[in-house]
Amino acid sequence: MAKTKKLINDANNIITEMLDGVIGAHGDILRRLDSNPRSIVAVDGPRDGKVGILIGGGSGHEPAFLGYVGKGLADAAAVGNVFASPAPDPIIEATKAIDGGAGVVYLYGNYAGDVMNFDMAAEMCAMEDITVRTVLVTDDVASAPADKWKERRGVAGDFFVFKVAGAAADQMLDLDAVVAVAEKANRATYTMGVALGPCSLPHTLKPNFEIGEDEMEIGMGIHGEPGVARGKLQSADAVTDSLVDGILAEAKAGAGDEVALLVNGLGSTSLMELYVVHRRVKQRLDEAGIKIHRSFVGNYVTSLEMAGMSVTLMKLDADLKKHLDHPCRCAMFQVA
Amino acid sequence: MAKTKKLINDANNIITEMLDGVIGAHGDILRRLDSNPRSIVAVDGPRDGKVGILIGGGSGHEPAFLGYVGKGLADAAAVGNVFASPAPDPIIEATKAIDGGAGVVYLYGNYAGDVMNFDMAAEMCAMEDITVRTVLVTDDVASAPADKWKERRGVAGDFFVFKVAGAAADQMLDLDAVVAVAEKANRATYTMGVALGPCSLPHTLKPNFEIGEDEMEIGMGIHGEPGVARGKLQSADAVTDSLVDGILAEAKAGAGDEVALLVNGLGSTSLMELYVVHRRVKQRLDEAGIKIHRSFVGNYVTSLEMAGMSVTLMKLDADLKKHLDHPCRCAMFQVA
Amino acid sequence: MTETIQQITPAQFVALFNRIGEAIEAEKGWLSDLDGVIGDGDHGVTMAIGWTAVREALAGIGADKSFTDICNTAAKAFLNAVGASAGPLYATAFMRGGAALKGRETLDAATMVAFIEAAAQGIVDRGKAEPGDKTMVDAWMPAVAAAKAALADGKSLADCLQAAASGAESGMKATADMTAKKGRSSKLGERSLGHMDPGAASTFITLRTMAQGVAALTN
Amino acid sequence: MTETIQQITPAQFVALFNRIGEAIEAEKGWLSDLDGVIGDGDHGVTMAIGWTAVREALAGIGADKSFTDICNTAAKAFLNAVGASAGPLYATAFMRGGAALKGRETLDAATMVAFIEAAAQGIVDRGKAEPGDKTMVDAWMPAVAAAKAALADGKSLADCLQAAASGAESGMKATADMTAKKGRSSKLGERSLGHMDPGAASTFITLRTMAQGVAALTN
Ligand SMILES: Nc1ncnc2c1ncn2[C@@H]1O[C@H](COP(=O)(O)OP(=O)(O)O)[C@@H](O)[C@H]1O
Ligand SMILES: Nc1ncnc2c1ncn2[C@@H]1O[C@H](COP(=O)(O)OP(=O)(O)O)[C@@H](O)[C@H]1O
Ligand SMILES: [Mg+2]
Ligand SMILES: [Mg+2]
Ligand SMILES: [Mg+2]
Ligand SMILES: [Mg+2]
Repeated sequence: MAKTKKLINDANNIITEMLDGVIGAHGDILRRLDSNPRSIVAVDGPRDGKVGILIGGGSGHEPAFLGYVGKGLADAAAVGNVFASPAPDPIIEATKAIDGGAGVVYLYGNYAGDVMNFDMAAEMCAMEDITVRTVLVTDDVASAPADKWKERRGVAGDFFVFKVAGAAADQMLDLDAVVAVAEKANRATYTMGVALGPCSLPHTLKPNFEIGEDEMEIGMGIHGEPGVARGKLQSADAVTDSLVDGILAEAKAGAGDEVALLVNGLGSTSLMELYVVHRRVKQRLDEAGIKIHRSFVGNYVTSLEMAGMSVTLMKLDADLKKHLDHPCRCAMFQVA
Repeated sequence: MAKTKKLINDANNIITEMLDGVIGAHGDILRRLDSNPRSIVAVDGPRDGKVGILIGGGSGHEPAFLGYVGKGLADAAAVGNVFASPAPDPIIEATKAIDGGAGVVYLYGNYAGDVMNFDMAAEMCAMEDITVRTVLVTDDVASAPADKWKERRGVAGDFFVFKVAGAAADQMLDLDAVVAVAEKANRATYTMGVALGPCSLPHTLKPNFEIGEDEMEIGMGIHGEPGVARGKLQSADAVTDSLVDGILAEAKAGAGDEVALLVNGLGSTSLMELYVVHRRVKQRLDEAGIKIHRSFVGNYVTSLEMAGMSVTLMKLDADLKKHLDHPCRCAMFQVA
Repeated sequence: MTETIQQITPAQFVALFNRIGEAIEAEKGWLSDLDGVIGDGDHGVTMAIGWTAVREALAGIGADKSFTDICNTAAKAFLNAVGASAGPLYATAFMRGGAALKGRETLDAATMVAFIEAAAQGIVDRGKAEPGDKTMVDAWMPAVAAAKAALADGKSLADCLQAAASGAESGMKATADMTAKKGRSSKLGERSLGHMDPGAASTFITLRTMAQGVAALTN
Repeated sequence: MTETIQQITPAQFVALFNRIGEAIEAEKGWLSDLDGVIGDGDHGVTMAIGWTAVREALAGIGADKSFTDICNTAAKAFLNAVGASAGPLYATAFMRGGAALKGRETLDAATMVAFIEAAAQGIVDRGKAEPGDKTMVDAWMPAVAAAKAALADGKSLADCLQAAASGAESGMKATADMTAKKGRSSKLGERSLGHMDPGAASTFITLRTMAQGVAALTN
């Protein structure tokens, strides 16, 4: 099979070159630590007395994670190789850089590799008297049954949990309060996705999974991890309905509830398609009497050039709503 | 050959459904005219005495064009079928809706179809005593030689021209001044692109051009129109160098000049790759002593899920810089 | 022996339009493929959308409507449904053709040729393309010339239309040897050589279908 | 007849690490393919990046360094280069294995088995996976058991390593019959059946290469 085409130089340098590009383009918002080039810190944001927000994970999900670093959202991101958790070092250095004496919260999607690396970093930081607390994002409904929600993967819901926690910290809530808000946001956030086509890693240049020319896979993870069911591709409305059904069954949202909605593209699915999906989600929510407080449509948490999308709902209360609406200024996302 | 996969319902309804989605998601920023459902108008923006800014073109380039409608940027977009100019009707209705008595400027990329439809609309509006002026965007260096620049296509440079003209109008400049700024922006804007893979139209579900598994095409248009040269895919740096060479040869930018830079994704090229390209463009500009005033990296003017990207430079003077930095609030783009 | 008719009524004219719509629908894949090579791949899609709109609009048209009304209805429906390049070009062709039929109650060979000539002139006026630019003009011009020659030779309505169709066909084929100078493919320059222009192809289908439609009508 | 050696020096230990690096490089495609089926497709990439870093770090290591130093250098280099799941797991294995070699000047059959056992325990402690969870633990555990049995039978250094490699191989193969419970593929449930775990496969390559490396060393 022919290799996939990518605009890269040496795959071994791709993370460094990407970060050169990011810092070169967004030096007003982001800087790279001298102590570790994989630690990306907000120019404006970290400050004395503020709880630090550290996010991170493997690369290839851009704009996640470093695109969400900036005033009002995360203070730093630790950057891993493609689809691989960052090592403890960049996490540790970033933690030190953003610690304002009020503790640091680690927020990331629940993957074995990330948990091991972030936990190792947290242990090291504890030895240097920095209080670190961790909130794992576990929004992927398809990845484990409801009674085992703690085993679920973190996918596009990362974005909501980061946004809310970042706002809480920016408003100078203390460590316990920020952790509580992040946990509440995570428990209120439900995602279901569908994949239509694979991506390829820069090192291998071959599709990371196989899928029939007329197939889709419901519940596939954002690294191409297999999902819950494979079937023939259906209409946008039928696909959206299965995702919404899966989410609503869990979210127990009903008439009078308010939600935030994210229709997230995995990489190569056009905005045109994402809006067609948004239209159907809104029809369904309208029917159920659920109000959309705010909608986000686009590529928020991607898988390189994977084809597909996910739908995420976050059930809102006044508190979550306030934090969601709080202004932020990041390189790849802004709320004014 | 198997059909390509898309999340759609009936291809005949796709524009309507996309617009349902857009209005459903961004009703705080955009509204659809009762008089023509293909006329999308800013909720906030059009006002008495302000020059109206009307943009538009075929669909499939999202976030262009309707994503750039909002306070501080365009007042309305007329929406065509996929890769097809809007008909005169939605242009006419949008013109009427945004006319504040100070005239309306039509801004769009230079394509035969768009010119015919917008000109027909302009004639009709003139009969209703609305003064309409037109500025065609002609930034695609690869599409005609320098002495025939008026024949060039408009591609990603649309974004810069719209942004600058929208800001000028928002600052209440008069019609002549807005047109002059838009023309200046267009003449200062140069784009070169490369395509790596095709997209498919929702109606045909087959690739709109063929390209070898190891090939790229320099200068290909944003509808898959053939470019100037086809060759083997090269490294990101080599590709970027040919684009930058082509641009700098024309832009005559040198030491001390300031530019705005857009590294634009066509649809399925990852942000990771776009930042690798940005890194190389910046190296080249640094070497040439050219300062980047502001960088934009991402999917600004797309071709559905086409693979590839373009580099756009706008040579800045104080005036263009001011307009570029002017705040705007659109559904898919913001400057705070 | 039955003979093909020498003049057609507005109702038969509407039937001809419907027949063109069917032919375009059947050939839309070919038209998009042609456009995919030298343009943006949508000409078949665009034409099919436009002709569906025309057929829908004409389905509701009153039996009392004139040729001009029919043409204007078709023009409006086509234009609003498609935009694109094809929209203004074909819509202008319909309108100008319709204007040339003003006051007529039936359409004979001479008026049919006048109709085609006016339609072609509309396309030239709208698009400002010159012969040899590799556009639909290169199918319309030889169609008009051939139709006029046939009329001068005293040919029947059906034969005049057949002449127009043959003229369009050779014009269409000749576009393969032209370098594009207007429209999307004009940026292609030399690389457009060897490929037929999609608009010339849809012109040929339109005229061929009219010829076939009239040929099938017998007194 | 030459005999394989019964104990190795720190320099020979470094050479073994280099050899593992080469083997991983050669098998990275296979490892990524395995991971593509039930995980995210990067295990070969990750292992290759990690082992390149290990080889680079060990290239500069002083001749006076101990087994423990070597292991710690490898651990640090591997961990920082890769992160991922493999990083903490293998890095912890190296560190724990290295700690078990503290104070030793040569490495014989008994200490090699102790090294492997400590490394395996490090992986269990770090990842908290249980046997049968379909992870690399399912290769390490039988490797340790087989190596210990070989040692109890009075086998040579090379044979003990060969026993470990064989144990890892059967463990790796057995993962195909397991339902994943830890790591990325755990979300797969039943659908992971029939596919070997990539981490178990890299474990097998590591131990096999060590066995081959020692077998190739003669007095
Ligand atoms: N200026 C023009 N004059 C005449 N015909 C033109 C002109 N520009 C384009 N065309 C015709 O339009 C055809 C393309 O139509 P279509 O694909 O529907 O529109 P678009 O180019 O907007 O995608 C071309 O093949 C050509 O025949
Ligand atoms: N908790 C764990 N304990 C032991 N091994 C694990 C654990 N989690 C994952 N693994 C191993 O890691 C391997 C995957 O490694 P790798 O692909 O490099 O990392 P990632 O899963 O982060 O992409 C799995 O095949 C499995 O053997
Ligand atoms: Mg991974
Ligand atoms: Mg078109
Ligand atoms: Mg076309
Ligand atoms: Mg993996």
